[in-house]
Amino acid sequence: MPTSTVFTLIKQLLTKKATNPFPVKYTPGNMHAAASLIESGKLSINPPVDIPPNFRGKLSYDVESCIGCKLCLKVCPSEALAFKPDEKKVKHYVSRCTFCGQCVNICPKDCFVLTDEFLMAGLDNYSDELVLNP
Amino acid sequence: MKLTKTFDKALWVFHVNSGSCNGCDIEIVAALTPRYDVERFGIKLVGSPRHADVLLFTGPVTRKMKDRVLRVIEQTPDPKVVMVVGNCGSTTGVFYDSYAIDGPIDTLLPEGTPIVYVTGCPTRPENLINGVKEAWLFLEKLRGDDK
Amino acid sequence: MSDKDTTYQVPIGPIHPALKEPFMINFRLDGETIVDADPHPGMNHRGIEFMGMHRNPLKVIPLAERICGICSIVHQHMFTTAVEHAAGIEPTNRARYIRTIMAELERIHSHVLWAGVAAHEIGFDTHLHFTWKIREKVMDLLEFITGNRVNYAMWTVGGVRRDITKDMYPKIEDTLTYYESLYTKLEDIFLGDPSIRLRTKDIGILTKEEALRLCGVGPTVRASGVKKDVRIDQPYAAYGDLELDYIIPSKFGYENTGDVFSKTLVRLKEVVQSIDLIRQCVDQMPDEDIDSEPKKAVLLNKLKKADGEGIGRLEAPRGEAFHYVRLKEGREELDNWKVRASTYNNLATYAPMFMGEQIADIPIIAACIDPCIGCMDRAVVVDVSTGQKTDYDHEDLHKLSVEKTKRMLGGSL
Amino acid sequence: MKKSKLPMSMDQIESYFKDNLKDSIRDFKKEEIKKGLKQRPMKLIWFTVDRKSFRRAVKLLSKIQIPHLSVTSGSDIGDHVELIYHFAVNYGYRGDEVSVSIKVHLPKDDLTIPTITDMVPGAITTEREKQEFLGITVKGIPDSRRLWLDEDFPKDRYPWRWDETGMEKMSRYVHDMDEAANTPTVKNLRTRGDDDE
Amino acid sequence: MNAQDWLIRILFILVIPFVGIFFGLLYKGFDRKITAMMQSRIGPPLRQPFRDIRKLFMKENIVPDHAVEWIFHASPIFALLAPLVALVYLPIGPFEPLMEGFGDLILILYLLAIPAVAMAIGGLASGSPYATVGAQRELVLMMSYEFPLAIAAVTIAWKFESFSLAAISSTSVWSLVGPLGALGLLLITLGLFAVLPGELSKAPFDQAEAETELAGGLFVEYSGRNLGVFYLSEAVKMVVVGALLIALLFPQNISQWYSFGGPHVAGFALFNLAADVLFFLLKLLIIIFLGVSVVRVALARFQIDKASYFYWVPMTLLGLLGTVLVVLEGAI
Repeated sequence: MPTSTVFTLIKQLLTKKATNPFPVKYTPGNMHAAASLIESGKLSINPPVDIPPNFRGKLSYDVESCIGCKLCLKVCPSEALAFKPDEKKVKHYVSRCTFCGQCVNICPKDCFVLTDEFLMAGLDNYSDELVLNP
Repeated sequence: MKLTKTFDKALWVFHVNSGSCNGCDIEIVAALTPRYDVERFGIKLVGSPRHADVLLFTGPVTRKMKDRVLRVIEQTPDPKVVMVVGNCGSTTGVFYDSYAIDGPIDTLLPEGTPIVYVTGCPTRPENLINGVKEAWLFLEKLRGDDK
Repeated sequence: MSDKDTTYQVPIGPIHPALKEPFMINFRLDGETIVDADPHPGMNHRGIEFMGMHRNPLKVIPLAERICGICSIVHQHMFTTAVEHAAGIEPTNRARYIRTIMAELERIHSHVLWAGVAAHEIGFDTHLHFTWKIREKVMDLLEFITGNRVNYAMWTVGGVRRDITKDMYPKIEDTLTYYESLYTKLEDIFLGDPSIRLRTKDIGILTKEEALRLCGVGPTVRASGVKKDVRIDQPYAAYGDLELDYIIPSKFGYENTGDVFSKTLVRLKEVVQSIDLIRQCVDQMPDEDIDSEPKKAVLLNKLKKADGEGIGRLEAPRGEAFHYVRLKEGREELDNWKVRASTYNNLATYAPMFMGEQIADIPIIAACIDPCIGCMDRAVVVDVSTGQKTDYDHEDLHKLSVEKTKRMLGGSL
Repeated sequence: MKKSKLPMSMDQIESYFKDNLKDSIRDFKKEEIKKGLKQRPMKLIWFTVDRKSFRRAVKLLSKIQIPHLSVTSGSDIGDHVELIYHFAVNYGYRGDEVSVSIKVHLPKDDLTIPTITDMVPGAITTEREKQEFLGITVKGIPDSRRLWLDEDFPKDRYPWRWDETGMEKMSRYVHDMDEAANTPTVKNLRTRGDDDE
Repeated sequence: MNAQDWLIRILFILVIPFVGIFFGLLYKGFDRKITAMMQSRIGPPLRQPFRDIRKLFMKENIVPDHAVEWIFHASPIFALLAPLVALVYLPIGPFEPLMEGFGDLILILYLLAIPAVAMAIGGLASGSPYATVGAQRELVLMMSYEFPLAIAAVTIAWKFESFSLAAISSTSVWSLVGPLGALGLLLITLGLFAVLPGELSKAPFDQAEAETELAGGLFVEYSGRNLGVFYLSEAVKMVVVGALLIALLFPQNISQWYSFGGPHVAGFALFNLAADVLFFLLKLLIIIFLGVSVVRVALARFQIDKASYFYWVPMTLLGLLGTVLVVLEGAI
């Protein structure tokens, strides 16, 4: 039997684990109960692994400053942006986005900003949070 | 389909890559490894759809895979939950206009199958865990435990 | 179960735990011994080249990145190089250096990942956990530089989109020393562990002659002693300025046998080489702009007017990757785009490697070329206009359920 | 046929081919792209060869060194299909590798090309691919089964062709219900289980 | 034996399956947790196997169309029943075996072979090519590890001149041998520990259900309740094999070394009994830790021919050498 492996394993058995216990260490008995506890501040969740500065998360869109130049549509690789002709603004589907940030670079008015938000999961891929400027 | 409390605490996962780019797939494997370790929630990757409770789909469905995907869905015993990881599985994402793609996975599922969408391209492993949390919340709602 | 000739067929894939990607190999077995292997690719075809021919180059960059999520740098790098070649745009030298650093960081992540997957294939999950645990460090660095763990969105035609500034150097150096400190352990595990040696030595042998004739690429053929490495042979990006040498087993006192063991050796040694290359790049990095054309609207116009063809060749972690791009004047979209990933060439090397081995060796041999099916299968097409029936209603589903088991016998899961 | 010792320079390769192939070789182009601070060049050679001399060209190339075939790319340009065989020779020598891209033009009414798998066994994958994607018949190919495409795929459709045998329509997935209603090939993503064509 | 004794015995026989299942699952949880910890992970909670079982029992039970249905359903039951019956013949800590006879060691060896055979038959009955290959492997492996196991058992039985486990576990075998014999016994112990992962189908001898090779192998077509029963059978087998090892090699009770009060004081007798039971559980835990968990994480899966070779040649030779040493010492 490979002895060095066994030694490493025994060492790992006793030392601190590499796991980041996000959001909780084990499955809570009832998630709803846990969620309400978290909301009332009685239970704290372990934070996820730190995200770096300039993280490419969910896009935020500033409707006011958009001038409707359609440049972002030219570089969006997945048609996550749709033009609304009557408004002269764009609509953004987060569930279609590739988070490449090319629209951020090309926008002359800096309407788009990549935020830090990445915890997006749910039962509806067209929920209100996932469609910007619907 | 009867759901008990233990169901959400012992989710066995079968992973189907139906034409994804591997990005989400490696993040799924990363979620199993020490940094994220989803086994602490009782989640286990299994080798056969017969053993699975959760079907984890990544990628849009390519034409050649459609038949197999349907077969996997139907081989999985009830009750089951479907998790769609990544944007291309939920809305075809960047592969929106190829005719090699048979659409996102949710169009193939039988009516009433619970689906959890995990948004991201690819998603971080934490978001996957977040997706599992959403699944728990949903399952609790299904059996009326959401007080 | 057995025919008269005592052989029987077992299809592996397309959905199989040994293969994280859809791919199918039909095996003809005699007992536990493989007598024939017939790969059936194409499950992962998404028609990417076709999609690319209907989009403008800037839209194609994120698409090229999503050919494969493990080698996401490879395809965007080669695509942009090919477009630059075709349109006559020069990237700045600083961009070349940053591209090189990124490519080498990805090589580290890819090889460490491969080592873990290989350990998993031979049933050694402990080392899967160990390698993936140490892989997180370079993932953190990549995320720190680019803002995402997997898809980096760093490349653009004419340069890169994010800079590696001086204040990032300590973090890079920190990561490199981390890998250096752990390297002996990694080597000890994968080259020294007797139970791993038992599973990798003399398994899946590819001779030098076969490797050359079948046009294999990357670590797969370097393990057989073939000196083929695009980084050295035909330098791209900043590799012309750097000191590097072919990694073949005989350089380290091993035989160039071309079995799984030497492939592991080559990959591990390349991690050390990458660390060295990144250090060289950081030392020599010129002070320049990172992008020769920061105004993307202008760039799009320029690309529309461009006319010509270009190629990009690159040594991906898995071997040579190749892109051919043709631009036509007045056409915004690409006129032609051909992607060739490493696995495409290495597919042919499966046949000699599988012959005469056991079922138990299928996963490790399948994994030893580091297959990247997403890369290989980029193009598929199925006609919609003929209106073939591909939808299943409930009746069909029921019929499927009746037939499925019959198919299970002859077909696969 | 005489050839110099490895590695051969670009000029040597040029004269080697021009001496041996004479008139059947056209549009010879040499390129050197200088990269990096040290301006190390990347060497490329492009030339077009007649179909009947194509096998001879590959044979000549394999006399230099076992050629590395990167891939064959092909495109439909009007009345003919252009195939480009991207070879590489001089590998194993630092900075000396030359990409030799041999172009062959095939007229649309006779889309055949002889196989080179006897000289370069690794070409089988790419030859099979060209058969199904461009509708070319490779004469003498040892395995002519389809590789990438489904068996159900119509036999007379070739995705990389721009003419009538190419692909006309493709389904596109959008979120907007109105757009989906107006265009037949466009599919809406928002109605589940409604996947009619 | 009077009627009251029989009543108590029947009561115990009814209770012992549940005890066996409970501890089987507990040790399985322990094994998973400790494995995860050795891999630098947190791992599942100890009660995870209980949750898995409850979940599996509520899942849909799919029978493949081409399966032989009654065999498909019967084989998990047999796989579970055999180790449960074996448990009745095994001494548990301070308790004598509930049933005994002259050849119960032989009986147990056969009972331990039944789950493997049942699994193989179930795999063959399910008709999937993966399960077929898995079944072949299981049978090959079974034939391989039975030999070193039998050698060890026979040697120890020879020393006691009895195949009765009650007799064997009444005295420690180590006290019957001198230094040479102790060396022989040590070799036999090593052989038995090597058999442990094979008997329990754990890595590196999990070829029959190798996930990456055969996608679950034998169990590929099993789902729901049937899979759950196999899961239980595996867990109980762990306890049975562990208890057999204890009975053969380490039957000492902790109360032999110290005892509070005398056997006449009822309270202390109860305390000693509890201490013995706990000591037995601890011994089991150590055996599982050394024989299953550590081996599982420190070795790669062998190819089937190499696994077979491992048992047939080095382990058999080791066992025979041990036997020779033990016999030789007896002869001198």
